Amino acid sequence: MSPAVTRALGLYAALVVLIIGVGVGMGIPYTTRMLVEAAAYALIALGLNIQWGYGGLFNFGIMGFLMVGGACVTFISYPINQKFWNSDGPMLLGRALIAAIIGFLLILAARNAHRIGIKGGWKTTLIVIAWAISYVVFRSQIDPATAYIEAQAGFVGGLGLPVVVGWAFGGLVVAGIAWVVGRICLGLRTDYLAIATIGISEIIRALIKNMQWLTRGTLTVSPIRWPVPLPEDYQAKGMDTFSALIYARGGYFLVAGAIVAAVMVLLIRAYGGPWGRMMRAIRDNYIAAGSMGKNVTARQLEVFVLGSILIGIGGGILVSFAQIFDPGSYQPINHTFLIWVMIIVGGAGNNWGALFGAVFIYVVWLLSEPLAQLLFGSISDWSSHVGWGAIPDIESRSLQMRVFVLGLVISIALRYAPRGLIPEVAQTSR
Amino acid sequence: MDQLIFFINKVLVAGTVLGSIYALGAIGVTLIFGILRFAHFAHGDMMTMGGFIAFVLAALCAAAGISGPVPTGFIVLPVAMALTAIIALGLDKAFYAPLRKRGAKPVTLLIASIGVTLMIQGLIRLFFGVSTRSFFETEPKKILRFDMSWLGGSRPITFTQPELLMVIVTIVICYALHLFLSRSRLGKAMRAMSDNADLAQVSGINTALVVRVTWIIAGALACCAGTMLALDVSLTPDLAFNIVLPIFAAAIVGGLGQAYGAIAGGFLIGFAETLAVFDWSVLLRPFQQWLPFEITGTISLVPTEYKLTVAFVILVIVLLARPTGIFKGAAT
Amino acid sequence: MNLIELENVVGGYGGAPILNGVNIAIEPSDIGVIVGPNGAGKSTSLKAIFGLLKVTSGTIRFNGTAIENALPDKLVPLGLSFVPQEKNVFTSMTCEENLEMGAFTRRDNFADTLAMVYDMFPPVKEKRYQKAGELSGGQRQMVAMGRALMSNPKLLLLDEPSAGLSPRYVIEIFETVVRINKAGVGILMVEQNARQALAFASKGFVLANGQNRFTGTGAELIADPEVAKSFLGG
Amino acid sequence: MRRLLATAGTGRADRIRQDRDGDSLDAVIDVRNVSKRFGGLTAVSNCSLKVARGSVTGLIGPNGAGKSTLFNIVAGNIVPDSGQISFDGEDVTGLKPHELFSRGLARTFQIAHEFSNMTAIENLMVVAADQPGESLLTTWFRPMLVASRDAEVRKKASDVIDFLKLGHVKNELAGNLSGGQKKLLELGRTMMVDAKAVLLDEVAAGVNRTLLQDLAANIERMNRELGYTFFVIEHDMDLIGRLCDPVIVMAQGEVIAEGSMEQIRANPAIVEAYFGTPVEAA
Repeated sequence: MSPAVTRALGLYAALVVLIIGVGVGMGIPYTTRMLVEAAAYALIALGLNIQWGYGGLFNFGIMGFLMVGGACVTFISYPINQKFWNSDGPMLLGRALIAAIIGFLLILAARNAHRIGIKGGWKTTLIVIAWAISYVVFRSQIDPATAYIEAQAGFVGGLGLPVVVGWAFGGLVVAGIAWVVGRICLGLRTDYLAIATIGISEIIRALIKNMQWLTRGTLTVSPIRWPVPLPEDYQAKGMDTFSALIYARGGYFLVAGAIVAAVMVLLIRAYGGPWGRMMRAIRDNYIAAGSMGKNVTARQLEVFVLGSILIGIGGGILVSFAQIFDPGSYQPINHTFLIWVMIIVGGAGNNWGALFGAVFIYVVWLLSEPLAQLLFGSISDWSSHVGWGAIPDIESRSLQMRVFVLGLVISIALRYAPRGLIPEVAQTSR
Repeated sequence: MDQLIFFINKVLVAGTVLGSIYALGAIGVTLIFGILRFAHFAHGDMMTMGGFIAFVLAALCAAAGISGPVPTGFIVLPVAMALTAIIALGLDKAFYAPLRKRGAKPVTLLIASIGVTLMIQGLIRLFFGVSTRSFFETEPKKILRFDMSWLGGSRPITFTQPELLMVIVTIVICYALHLFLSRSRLGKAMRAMSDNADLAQVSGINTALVVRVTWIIAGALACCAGTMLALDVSLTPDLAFNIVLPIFAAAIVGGLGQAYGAIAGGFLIGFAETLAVFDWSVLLRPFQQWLPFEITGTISLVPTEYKLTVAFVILVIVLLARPTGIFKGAAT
Repeated sequence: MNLIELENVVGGYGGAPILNGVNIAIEPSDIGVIVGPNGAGKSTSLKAIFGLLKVTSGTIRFNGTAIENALPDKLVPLGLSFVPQEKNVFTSMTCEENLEMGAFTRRDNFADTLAMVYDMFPPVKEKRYQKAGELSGGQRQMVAMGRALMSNPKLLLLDEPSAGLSPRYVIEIFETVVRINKAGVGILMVEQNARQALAFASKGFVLANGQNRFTGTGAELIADPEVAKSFLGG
Repeated sequence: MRRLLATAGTGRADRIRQDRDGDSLDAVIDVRNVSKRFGGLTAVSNCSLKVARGSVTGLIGPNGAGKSTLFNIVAGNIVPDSGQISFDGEDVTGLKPHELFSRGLARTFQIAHEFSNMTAIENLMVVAADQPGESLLTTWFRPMLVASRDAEVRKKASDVIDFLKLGHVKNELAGNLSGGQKKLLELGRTMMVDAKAVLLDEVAAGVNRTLLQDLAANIERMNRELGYTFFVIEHDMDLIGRLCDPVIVMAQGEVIAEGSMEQIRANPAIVEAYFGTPVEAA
């Protein structure tokens, strides 16, 4: 076995030992909860690994895609809100949709104005006017519709379909958004793409937070169903709370774990085969790859969309597990940069590296909270013992320790293991 | 006439203040990009750190009983700017210079700046907790009112003293920067290196010195912008993290690497944001009879909660239409 | 004593060496011209002198002191100055600012040198407050050479100064080079217009495949039929 | 799929030779009145030339004559301001490099553009045309088809490796190869597809003497045995003399002469273009 493989196995063994340690220290229910969330983050990390590791595309908008994934699973799996369907809400929304389509066609016509002889400056002004008109028309339809829905039915409610359909739908919608974003922004240089994707993520956050009629925004939506029996269902069958928690969360982990395993198999086969070879060539030298017959822009778009699908599904799994969709709880640190740390520490471009980074960093991220409290508690005791008095509000301060630790981990990783703990190994052909 | 005063208060004053904060932030970003060719994401948090340093110094002054006609925030500003500049130099030496020495690509430096962002945010929250603080806990925020009755206006033009000082400070800094870049030896060397780094080296310019000066200016201006933002709104740990986007938008719109572009970009984005969320119904009411539609409630281009997206929409339009920005900075 | 002396210098950009033992030596008052087919290592030799690439073996001595692999900001104060072939002006800065950048290493008052450069390049004086990027190819070349003269060099290195210029400007640039040399500045120049450059060269070096092929005065090399043929091989 | 060294290949080369001797010169690449300006500088002005099928056509000229610009226009990396380019009879002006590649136009680069983090054999395999394994769906749903095609591509790649005598560095990372080996690898990439024409951009640059003979021998074998058409930019006049007939000379963005190497060397105007025009009475 090559040294790289033995090193990877050693790291994974250490990870298992760490998880067992957490199990002993913090109890099984806590650990199973951690594993489920770690599996969701693993999926998200694999998605980012496809975009950055395979394709060298700088996606800083992970938070936005996560929120869309979460909103979609809420919309699909939440029970049907009869008040909405019985009101004229659907009809109003229909008209708003038609207005949007008309506006879109208007813009499309303006963009092809050069066919009827309108060129250059005139054409751009025509496009701007088309955008303005369609925006005003759409706003004239959507504002009354949303006001009516919020007044009458609170919000659109869900479709009551199975949760797994919600995850898939989330992946699909995110793929659509990623396709549009990719078409616009993929020509940009890496650091411009980073800024553009952050911007898109902020727009998505603002939209979801304020579209009360669809997502109830800051009023949050709960409870959201699980794909597997809930702890309460087991308790109903007479199981004590402790084992009910383990069974329920264990069931959820099996589903999430199965998805991660399936995705790993597909990715390893794809990245190991001709497709992976082509993507590595494009990332290595896109000019040469272009001259060797690879349609670079199409391939980069493919990679961007594929990665976004996994991120969307991961977002859905997280929201379903938490059983609450709260747009306000999404922070760039926890939902964008944390995943970047996972990839950098794990090893960009290597599926096993990304998986390892995701689980390892998530365990560290979760553990840092109790550990920090422990640390601050002892310092505070020591300082009050010495007479300086306890450190004020340890509770919130120790939480912030994690943010500092995260930054420290990135800085150290870039200095001493820039290619990650399980770096991408050149595929020496068998 | 009242409508005009309303417009001045709500758009002219607010836009100028916001524009000056974005401009000072964008200058730092564009200088770092011009010299070191990477987008410095930690710039927002350097501003927040500067704001907190000024806050601590102001608290010390208040404790020592020092006060003056001007809010203490402004008195301690020069010292705070110097301290932040030193910290900026330290950050470069600790986190960015080692990577540059090993020939790291600009993208790696960008990721390193994320690490720095998180560390600064962690430290700020560690030392100052998460609560919101204000410079004006001890001293009142003077409001200046200009009576406009001689022009028939029933309402005065109002703006706060810090806002006035902010605009003055920004003008002074921009002029000082202009003199530095156009007259001084080091300033020209910075422009030269930003224009053509290889030729600068061949001309014998000491590139290490230019890099140090860049960090000093970027750090000082970041502190100034952060303090002013804190004086204008209030001091919270993620104070500047939310305006990283508008600052980058301003730098890119102005043309990356062009200091004058950053100033123009900052004010453009500042005014665009204020105009987008401005309530036009007040202005339109007198012309109600000529208007086809009937004015009910507020009419604003963009609902206030989408204010942040305005900067981004402008950024995307500029990136697609004219990636080199107004002043022909680095292209995509 | 030689102003500059390269002794079987070997070096390159890290891959296979491009210079395979180059020997060049000129006196303080010389105009040295390096010519040869493309890819012969002409420009590489200049860059080797100015510390822009790695010299793996051999020595470079300037006024007797060894300077191989020294960095430009150490060489300019010593009295060396270099005009690259491309991108040799700060396009966003005015002509005067370009010249001032040349004097960055000088602590003394350089007003007299500035005056000297202005009367050597009248068009540059006319457009001193105009951005260098807005000038024509020939005028840009003057700004580039003026910038290099601002550090009062003893030796001026020029990389294909006539490249891309119309014939009229080529003659003008070469006349300027002679004037600069008469003002006491040693010249080491790489040129494509081999015959025209050799016509006024006191020392000529023909390189091929990173090695010396012919050496002599400019006039000797022009007269030698072998030299002209070496450009077309065979 | 054509076996690399099978007789079928040689058959093609003989048939081509008759065309050349025949009257109608069948041009694979036909450039008509192409011009390109960068800012004030005219890099290529109203340039026209033809590359005959089965020939090894050389393109020479002093620095700044516009050779590389013309080359990049033919290869699709630069779009010309005016003029027309047709490839194998089809107008391809303005097409992107990957579209030209799928029509049979391969190219090498002046500075070797190898995929440095991939092994030598992978550098070849990635180039092979119509690989079902490059589509995700086929990779996942029809693994057998992908595996068999990949095996064929690997076989062809190792044949090319042996043809270029690079067997000893087959699994070495391309980034670690020597300058000359990288050049050979780039040449090898063009052999992975049935290219109708191969553009060679300064193939001898940075290659030592002995390896150069090897390179030239390979190009000759590819032309004679496999019928490849070459369009070569080169400064090394010995290599041009040995390989190319005809040779086209460019200066100041225009074609100033065409003919065999002997005719070119005998033409005083061209020697002057290279050595520099004498100073007119100033």
